[in-house]
This record gives sequence, C-alpha cells and structure tokens, in this order.
Amino acid sequence: MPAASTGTLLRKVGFGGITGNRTVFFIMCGVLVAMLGIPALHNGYYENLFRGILMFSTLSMGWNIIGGYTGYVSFGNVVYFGIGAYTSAALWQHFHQLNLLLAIVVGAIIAALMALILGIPILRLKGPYFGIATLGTALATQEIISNIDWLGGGSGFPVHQIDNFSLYYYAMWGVCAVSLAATYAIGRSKFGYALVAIRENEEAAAILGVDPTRTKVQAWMISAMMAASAGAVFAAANGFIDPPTAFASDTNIFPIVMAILGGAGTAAGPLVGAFVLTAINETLWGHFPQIHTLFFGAVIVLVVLFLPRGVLWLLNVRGGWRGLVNSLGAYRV
Amino acid sequence: MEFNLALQDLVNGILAGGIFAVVALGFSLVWGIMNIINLAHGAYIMLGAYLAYTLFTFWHVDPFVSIPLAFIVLFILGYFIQRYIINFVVRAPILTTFLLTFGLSLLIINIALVVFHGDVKGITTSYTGTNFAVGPVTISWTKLWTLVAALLITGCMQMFLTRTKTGRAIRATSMDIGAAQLSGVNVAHLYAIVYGLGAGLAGAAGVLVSLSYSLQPSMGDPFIIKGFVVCVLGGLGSVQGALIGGILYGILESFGSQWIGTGLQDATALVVLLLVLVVRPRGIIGKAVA
Amino acid sequence: MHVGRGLSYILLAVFVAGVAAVPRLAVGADENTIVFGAALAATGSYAREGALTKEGYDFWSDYVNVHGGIAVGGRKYRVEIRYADDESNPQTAAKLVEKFIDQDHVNFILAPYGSADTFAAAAVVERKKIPMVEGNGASERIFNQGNKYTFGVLSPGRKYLQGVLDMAVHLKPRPQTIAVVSANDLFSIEAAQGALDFSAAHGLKVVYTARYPADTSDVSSVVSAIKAAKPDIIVNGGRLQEALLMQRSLKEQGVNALIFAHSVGPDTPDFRQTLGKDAEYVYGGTQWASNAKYRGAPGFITDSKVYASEFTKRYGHVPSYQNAESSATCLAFQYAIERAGSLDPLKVRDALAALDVVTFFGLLKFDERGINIYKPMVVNQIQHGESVTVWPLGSQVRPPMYPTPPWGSR
Amino acid sequence: MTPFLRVVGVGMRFGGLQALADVTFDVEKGSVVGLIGPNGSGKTTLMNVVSGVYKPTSGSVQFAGRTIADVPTYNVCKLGIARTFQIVKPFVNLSVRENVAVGAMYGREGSHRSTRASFERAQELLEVVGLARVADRQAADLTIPDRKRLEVAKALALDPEVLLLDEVMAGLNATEVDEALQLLRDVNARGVTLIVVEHLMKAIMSISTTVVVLAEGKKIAQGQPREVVASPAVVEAYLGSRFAKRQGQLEEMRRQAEEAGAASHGESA
Repeated sequence: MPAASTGTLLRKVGFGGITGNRTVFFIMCGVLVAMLGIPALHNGYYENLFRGILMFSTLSMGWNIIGGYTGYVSFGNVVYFGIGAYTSAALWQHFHQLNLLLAIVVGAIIAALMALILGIPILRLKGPYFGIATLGTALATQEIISNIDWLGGGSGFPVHQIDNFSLYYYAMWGVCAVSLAATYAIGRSKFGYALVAIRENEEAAAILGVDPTRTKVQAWMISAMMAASAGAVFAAANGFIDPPTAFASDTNIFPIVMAILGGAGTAAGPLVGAFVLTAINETLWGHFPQIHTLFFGAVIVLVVLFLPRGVLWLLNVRGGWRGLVNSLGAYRV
Repeated sequence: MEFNLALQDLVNGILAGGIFAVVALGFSLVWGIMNIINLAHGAYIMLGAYLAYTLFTFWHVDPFVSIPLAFIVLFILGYFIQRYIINFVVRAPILTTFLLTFGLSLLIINIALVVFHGDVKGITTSYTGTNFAVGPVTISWTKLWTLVAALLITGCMQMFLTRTKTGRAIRATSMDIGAAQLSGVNVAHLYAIVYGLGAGLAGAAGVLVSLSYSLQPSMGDPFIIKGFVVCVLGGLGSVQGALIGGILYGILESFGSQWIGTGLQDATALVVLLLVLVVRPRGIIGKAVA
Repeated sequence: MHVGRGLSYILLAVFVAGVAAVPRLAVGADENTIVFGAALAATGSYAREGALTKEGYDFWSDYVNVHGGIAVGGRKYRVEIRYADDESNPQTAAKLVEKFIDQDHVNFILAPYGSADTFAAAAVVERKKIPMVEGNGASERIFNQGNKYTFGVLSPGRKYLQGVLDMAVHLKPRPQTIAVVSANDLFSIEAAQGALDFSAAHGLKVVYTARYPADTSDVSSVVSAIKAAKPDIIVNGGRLQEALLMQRSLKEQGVNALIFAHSVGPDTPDFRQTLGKDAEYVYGGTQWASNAKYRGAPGFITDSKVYASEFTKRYGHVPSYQNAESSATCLAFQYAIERAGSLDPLKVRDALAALDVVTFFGLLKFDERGINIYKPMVVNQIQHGESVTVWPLGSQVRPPMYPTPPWGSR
Repeated sequence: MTPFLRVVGVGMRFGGLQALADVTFDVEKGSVVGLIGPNGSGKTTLMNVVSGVYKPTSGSVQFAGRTIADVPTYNVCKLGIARTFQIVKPFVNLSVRENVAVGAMYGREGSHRSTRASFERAQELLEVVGLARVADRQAADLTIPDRKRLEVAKALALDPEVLLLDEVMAGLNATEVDEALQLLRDVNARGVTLIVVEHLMKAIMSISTTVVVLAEGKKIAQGQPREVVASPAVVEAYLGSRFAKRQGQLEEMRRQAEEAGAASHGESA
C-alpha cells in the first residue's frame, strides 16, 4: 500500500523558488533581528526562553534540510546535537579551551564527518527503515558515550561558564542567523533544486544528472553541522552535559514538529514553527503546571490532523474554507 | 563456569523473547498492513499493565487471567482511535502518522500520570520470583509461564489470520487495498480492526510485562524501538517472523549485555539492527513491503 | 486576498502576542513575606520523588506560618513557596530558576529533585548570586565546581552505601567478598564508587562490578554474572526503579548472599509495598529515619518521632527520608535567615556557610564546598515490613537480622 | 569511423524471463531510429538498457567511447544521452518551469550554467514544446499530453546528443501527433539523434530514417521503414503466422496477375 510520497505532504507554498513564501521569510528576518534586543531587557528568564527558541529553530532548520527539502525523514539529528555539545564540553574539560567559536567549528566538523560515515550506509534505506535506523543511531550513540570515561561516562561533566552570560545568547543568535541564511541560499541554489528533485522522485532526479547518494550525504552533513553548532553553544550555556541531556528525545522530536507546524520544505517554516510551538508550550505550561504535557500531546495530534502541511500552507490554500475542509479528507480511506 | 553463564544467558534471552514477540506482533500488524509506525504502541502496553495491576490489587484477579480482558479493552480503544482519529491521515506519508501517534502517546501517558500518579507500582503474586533449577540453569516460573502465554497468543493470532474470514480479508487488504475495496471489503472498518488487534496485543504484552517488571507511566516507551528491531529481524507482517525475531532479540540483548558490556545492552541490539537494515533492508525472513 | 493569507497573518500576530505575554505571575510580594522559588518535577521520570519533596517543603512552610513565621530583625515574616514543574529536565529547571529570580523576584531558591537538575540550577544561582539550599541532589560533583551559593543539607552520594559496609565489617561471620553494581547515572555511580573505595580500604574482595544502563528494563544478565561470582555482599547503586528491578531479578535467579543493599529504595514506602515479603532483610543507606534520636534546636519540631507523627497525620503516610531532607532544606534557610537578621542574599549566604545547628534531621553544617559531610548516615533494614535503623550503634533501634537467609527458606 | 552508438549483443534476463536476447544494431549520428514491435517485445527494456537505468546481463551499449553499463545513471546524461519515461515521472510539487530547470542545471552543460541561466533555458524549451502557457502551474495539474510535452522538455534541457523517446505520442489526438512529429523533426534538424519507440505506424513511417523491429526480445528486422514493414517476418510478429502465410499467398497471386497482365498487353504499362 504505497503511501503518498513525502513530496505531496511538503507541497511547495508561495511563489518564486523553493524557499517558500517570501513575505513571511522577510517578516521572520525582521523578527530575528528584533530578537537581538532581548539581552538588553536584563531578564534571565526571557534570555533563556528566547535562546531556547533560537536553539530549536536552528535544530529545526537543520532537520528541514534533510527532512523537509530532501524528503528523508530523519529521527536521529539529536546525535549531531550531542556531538556538538560533547565537543564543547571536551574542549573545556581536557584542553581548557573556552573559545566558543572554536567549539562550534570543531563540533560542526566532527558532526559532518560522523554524518558522512553514517550517511553512506543509512541513506540507502527508504521511508520507515531510514527513520528507525536514525532513531536507533541516536539511542545507540547515547549509550555508547555513557560508557566512554574520557567523555565523562554516565555522569557527564561540567562546562565552565564565563560571566558575560549574554555571549551565549548572541552566539546562539549567530548560529541561528547563519542557518537561516544557509537555508535561504540553498533554497535558491542548484543544490537546493537537487535536494527537492530527490524528494519528489529520486529515480527521475538521477536521470536528470543529480547524483542521489552524494547529494543526500551532503544534505545530511549540512544538517549535522547546524545541529552540532547549536549543541556546542547549548553545552556552554547549560553549564553541564551528560548523555540524557545531550541526547534528550525532546531535542530529537520537537524540531520535527516545529518544521511541520511551520511548513517543512520552506526557508522560514522552521522558524515560524519554533515560535508557535514555544508559545503554545509556554502558555500551556504557565496555566496548567501539572498537565501541560498532556495538552501538548493534544496540540500535536490536532496540528497533524488539521494542519498537516504547516502554517505557511494556509497562505495558499485554494478555494477558501471549502478548500480547507475538503483537503482534510485527502488521506482518508 | 563460563559455559554455565552462557547457558543461563541463553535461557534468559529466550524467556525474555516471549514478551518481545507479542510486542512485535502488534507493532508488525499495524506497520505491515497499514504502513503506520505506531509510536502509541508503548502507551497501550502501559495501559495493559495498569489494567492488570488494578484488577490484581482491588479484585485479586491473577494477571494471567486478565490477559484476555486487557486484550479486549485495548482492542476496543484501538478500534475507536483508528476509526475516528488516525483514519483521517491513514494514507498520509509516514511522517504525518509518525507524529500523530507520537502525540497520542504523549496524551495517553500523561492521562495515566494524572490518574495513577507517577509512583512506581508492581505486581507481586504468590508465585512471583519462584524458580526451579535445571542443572546449572535457574528458570523462573513466572517468566516460563510468560513465554508459554506468548506462544499461545501468537498461535491464536496465526490461526485468526489464516483461518477466519476477517483474517483473510486483512491479509488481502495488505496486499492490494484497491482490489480489496473492489471485492466489497470496508477498508475503514477493517483498518480499525487491525489497529484494534495491534492495541489488544500490546495490552496483552503489557500484562506479561507487569508480571516481571515494575510499572510507571512511561514504562512502555523502551518496547517501541525493541518492537521495531524485532520486526526488522523477523520480517514484517508475519506471525512466525515476530516470534522468531522476538526470541532472537531476547538472546541478542542478553548476550550483548553479558559479553560486550553490561552498559551497552541496548546499543548492541541497535547496532545489529543497523547492520541488518543496511545488508537486507527488508529484514531476514520478511517479504518486501512497499 | 483569499482566506488563507488573511488567516495566517492573524495567526502570526496571535503567536507573537502569545509569546510576549508569557505568563507573568503577579508578584505582589507584600513586604512581610519571604518568597521561595522551587522548580520541582511534577511530570517525567522524577514525578514521584518530586511530589515527596513538595510534601517536605509544604509541611515546613505550613508549620512556620502557623507558628508565627520567621523573625528577621525584630519583625515576623510569613513564608510562601512558589512551585513550577521542571518536567524532570535539567534545562527546564535552569530556565525556571532564572524565571523565579529575574521575573518573580523571589528571595531564595529551594532546589529541584535529582542531581542533574540540581546541578543545572546551581549554575544559575551562582551567576545570579542568590543562595540555594538543596536536599535531594547527593552527587558530590555539584560541590566540586567552586560554587559559593549552593548548600546541601544531605550527606554526599558516596556515603549512601558506606554505612552498610561499615556495619558489615563489624558483624560475625565477617563477609569476605562483595559485588558492586550500579545504574549508569551521576548519583548511582558515586554511590557505587563509595562502596568500592570502602571495600578496598577494609579488605573486602570485590569479585564483580558492572554498570547497567539507567532506566533499563532488564538486568537478568548482570544478575546471572553476580550469581556466578557468589559474593557475600551484593550492593546496588541506583534509584527506586533500579532497586525494585534488581531485587526482583535477584530473587528470580535464586541469587543468595549474606547482605543485600540498595542505595535508594528500602526506606521509600513504594519499595516495601511493591515487593511485599521479598523486601525483607534488605539494607539501605538513608539520610534519616523517623526513629533517629536527635534533639533539634527550637523554632521547629525538635524530635523526629514528633515530626513523623505530625507528618503522617497531615499526609497519611509515614515520612520517607526524601520528605525529611526536604523539610531540613527549608530549616537551613530558616536558621540562616534568623542568624543573618536580614533578607539580603549575601548575608543569608554567609549565615548558611557558617551554619552549625542540630535539627530533627541531624546536624546541619556545611564544609567549605557547601555539602554537609558532618551528618552521619544511618543504615536501615526492612524487618517484618518495617524500615528499622540498625546501624550505627548510637542510633540502633533493633540489631540487624543477619545473615540474610536463602530465598528458599524464608 | 566507429559508429555513433552501438548496441552489441545486448541480453537482459529478469530471473527466468529473457526480456532481451542478443540484440545488435548501430545508430548513425543525426539519424532517427524507429524502434517498433508488439507489446512485451522488450522495447522499453532496451530503452532502459541504452539509457543506463538497467545494467544488461550480457552484451553492452557503446557510446562516446564508454560502455554505458559502467557509467552511473546520473552521469549518463552528462555523456549526452537523455530519455523520457513511458510512465511519466514529473516532480509533482514543483512548477513546470522548475521541473525543466533541474535538467538544465544538471545536464551536459549544467555545470557552467547559473541558476538564472538554467531558468532562462527552461523558459526557451517550454516555448519550443508549447508549454509556456503553464510555466508556473504545478506539474501535478497538467493534462496527460502536457505531461508528455514536459517529459520531452526535461530531456531536451539536458542538451543531449541522443534523445530516447518512449511512446511520447501515445494518447495524443491526430493534430497533437502532427505537432509532436514537427517538434521531433525540429529537434532532429538541430543535430540531435533520436531513438523513438511508438505504436503509431503513421508516426514511425514518416519520421524514422531506419527502423529496428523487436519481437520476444529478439531483433527480427532492420532497415528502411518501407521494406521492414512489408517483410513477412515483421507481419508474422505483429499479426501472427496464419495471416502472414495468407498475405504471402495474396502477394504471390498479385505478382502472377501482374506478370499475366504485362504479357497480354505486350508492352510495359
């Protein structure tokens, strides 16, 4: 029973290139620039909250490259987030290096190598097999690292923090901005079209001269670098890293829900998704301290049922409300 | 002495394999026939376990007796969840159903947290922990009966799928949904039955789990990835595949933990999963599925 | 402009407003209330232990408010504790502590449950220079970071199992061999390391040691290896779940030993309820027991038996050591604030550093790193369904039922 | 001078099924080869072998000094071989222009063509195949004939030297067939060698310079369209042996009648 290709779900919205709706993209750029002002508020909570949004946006954009554009739904990008985090922690623990930029760069390189090594065998798999292989990699990596004493074993280790704490906010902002720019650039470049061609129909893409394996591995390496850079900054900001924190399942699943909610396969989708989901989570958590996770589960169910193609898809739904309603039954049996 | 230890691990693996087989069978049915990765499978296992716990604590119903009860209750729950929720997106790409079942799982687990609170519960029957020795190997009665129950459950499932009309309709739908619809199969109803069976089997597996392991709301989650690995080892949609795969996985985990590293128990099984997937993307015995 | 575009702009506007209007809890801290912020697990894997901690905190705050509050510079202050669910997740704990300090302007911080969450919170309070007292994060690593603003009323993790071994070497017949296993997480590893160090120093031969994955669902291969090693003492570092799983597997494979000990579990009511008679004879290190014989300073319940009875009246179950250590956490603040005579964070911090007071929970005194290494831990054994203090001799209620009979003849 | 493209003893076996057996023929540069044969004769399989999608179980295809089987699928177009699919494979969620642009980006001249240049090239080709009017529409919304035109445009975007067309005219009405034939002639006029698989005899006859006929995976005839169609082997393959025998008898009678007629008039007509 061949399910519809991921392409039909990730229908391009908006016009001009595959970057998605241009107006929303520029709105989000504006929002991103506005976020530079957060540290000026001197409110630790807001800084922590918005640094979380920036982190999850970066992770979501990372996932978007391999899951949204290339159509390979990965459930293992947290591996690269963890690698980035552990690089930053190991640099401090063993080399007393606290240069954040160095941690980001080294973390990204190691993650890219890991994506290359893992990618070649795993990217040959399709659909659910690829999804679970990546999920398996995430669980296995967490357990393997918790048995490496040089990396702190099961108890993890601390990461020294500098006093000017806003630096971590700006570093995360930088990582997010670079990822957004990279996504937009990819969306307009030949490489971007190669990814989308693979998502739509891998065999036809090969006929048109796109080398599937090399392109997919490159996409996953970019994805890994984005995730690792977010991880490197997170480790320093968090002050402490152990396997469960570095490879948390929330860090694995939330970016995907955010990309879908915002509109995967577009440039600004992940950013929109990160904002909307964090807003929902914070307001739920604020009013229902005990049962907010319960509502959060309900939100995910509702989003998937009624908004499978993301918020940005609403921009171009044809035929007004009737179009909206009858498209909901598109996948019924 | 090493040999005795290896023998004991082999027995441990086989005994544990029973539960994995029943878990995988439910998972495999839903995936093989409806192409849905059911992340809520763990939540149904937890519900089955808590049902057995409640029946045991308040009405002193022996867990083995509550296996059919759990199956029926979860079957009904599964039927309605599929018919009126999942059916909306049942033919959507794998990503959508993956996230939908993830949301359902989060919902069910947190409802259970509110109802049963987070404390760790357990069932201790008169025979819990009793064991007997066969030469150097010690075998626990509970785990032995769990294996027997698992074999019974898989047997019944096999008979249902091959002997009954509905069973054949299910297998027909899995081969070609269009043809099945043409020959008068109400697929929405049938999918609801399949998902109900999957949830029912998870409920039954939950009871078996509650006999040997402690209960808390998120107890089901580790079994999802194990269910998947067993499906890949044993191949999709086949009952024998789930049974063989389950036993194989039990042995794998037991030996992996003993001889490779107690801390690497899950990692060993996952690495084997990756090797199998890369070498034979459709599982060892399984038939290719779209 | 068809409906899609209009709808989406409304949606974008809503969410920006939503995030901006993130719930700002009305903080009208009127002048004579001391506000504490406590990020506790209500969901996630620590949900149960988080609830126990909350009971300990609330019991203390109700008692203090009923008895007139805390005297600060001649004026009486009421006490209020504000809670938030940290989802048993260190990042959320850190975020909430920042929110309590920067947004809700709480006076002081009561720590979350668990070493990892406490560790993350400690990093925040260090930056914000607001003192935090914790009673549920036994990992010594928290105190090896040169933190000046975090204090732990409880004994460090490594002492959890050492008490049991100290008892063992004084018992006849003296056990010779030991197997030390633990879950692979921060606290459990330290508890196991404490046991290994003690064994090396006191001639106990370690015949088997291993770490199993935290939150694992199966330890049967570890247990078969223990059985093969035939140790006199079996010691398991882990949380409640791991203690239950290990004890059940040991019985299932018929593994016998002179002493069975778990770092966490025996003193928690759930352990006894779940295992029933299989929990008999199990030893456990515990921070406190209701039959401890300390005479507390005035200002709070002085005797642990009274604490136990009052607590049971209020919550309907005998207090576990998690409840007691949580109340002690607040007590540390109470005495420090009274001695500092001010709510100034720095003054209270210095008062905490210099604190030296006996309470129903035992001596509260912090070393230069901020952990209470002076309070001895007691060893409890489950005898006839009850958790009874059997060691050290000073606080012994009943002698240990030693050795533990084989499973067959119980 | 070695021939432009050589099919040498190509055999293709799927398990027990021998789809192609020892097929050999050469293709001249600039020619139009019509590939015909009844259903299931291996035409599409041969197309897949020539375009590198299938690796033949025996024999090989030689082009530009390379054995196609050794060249990975994605590099075949860079050598200059492009193809369309019998079952069309558009990028459903991309616009028509984007579909063609991908070919322009990754075809033979793709490497030194910027994204903008690729889009311009795509626009040109859309005009050539008559799809300019739907350039911005989603490929999913196209009619069958338009989808076939899109396949041709995507193949042309690869700047090919050899273009394989797999039943691009199936399902078209008469006028559409004429337009398609005209398009193919224009493309051929620009020096592109064509290999066309069709069932429409009228199309094949009018456009092919040579015709190759396959039956049950074997080559049964090759040559000028007129001769090949008349040969008994081809008729038998298409219409069965009985018909071929009768047609042979008719042929025989007609020839005898002509000889008799010529003899009686004493002079050639």
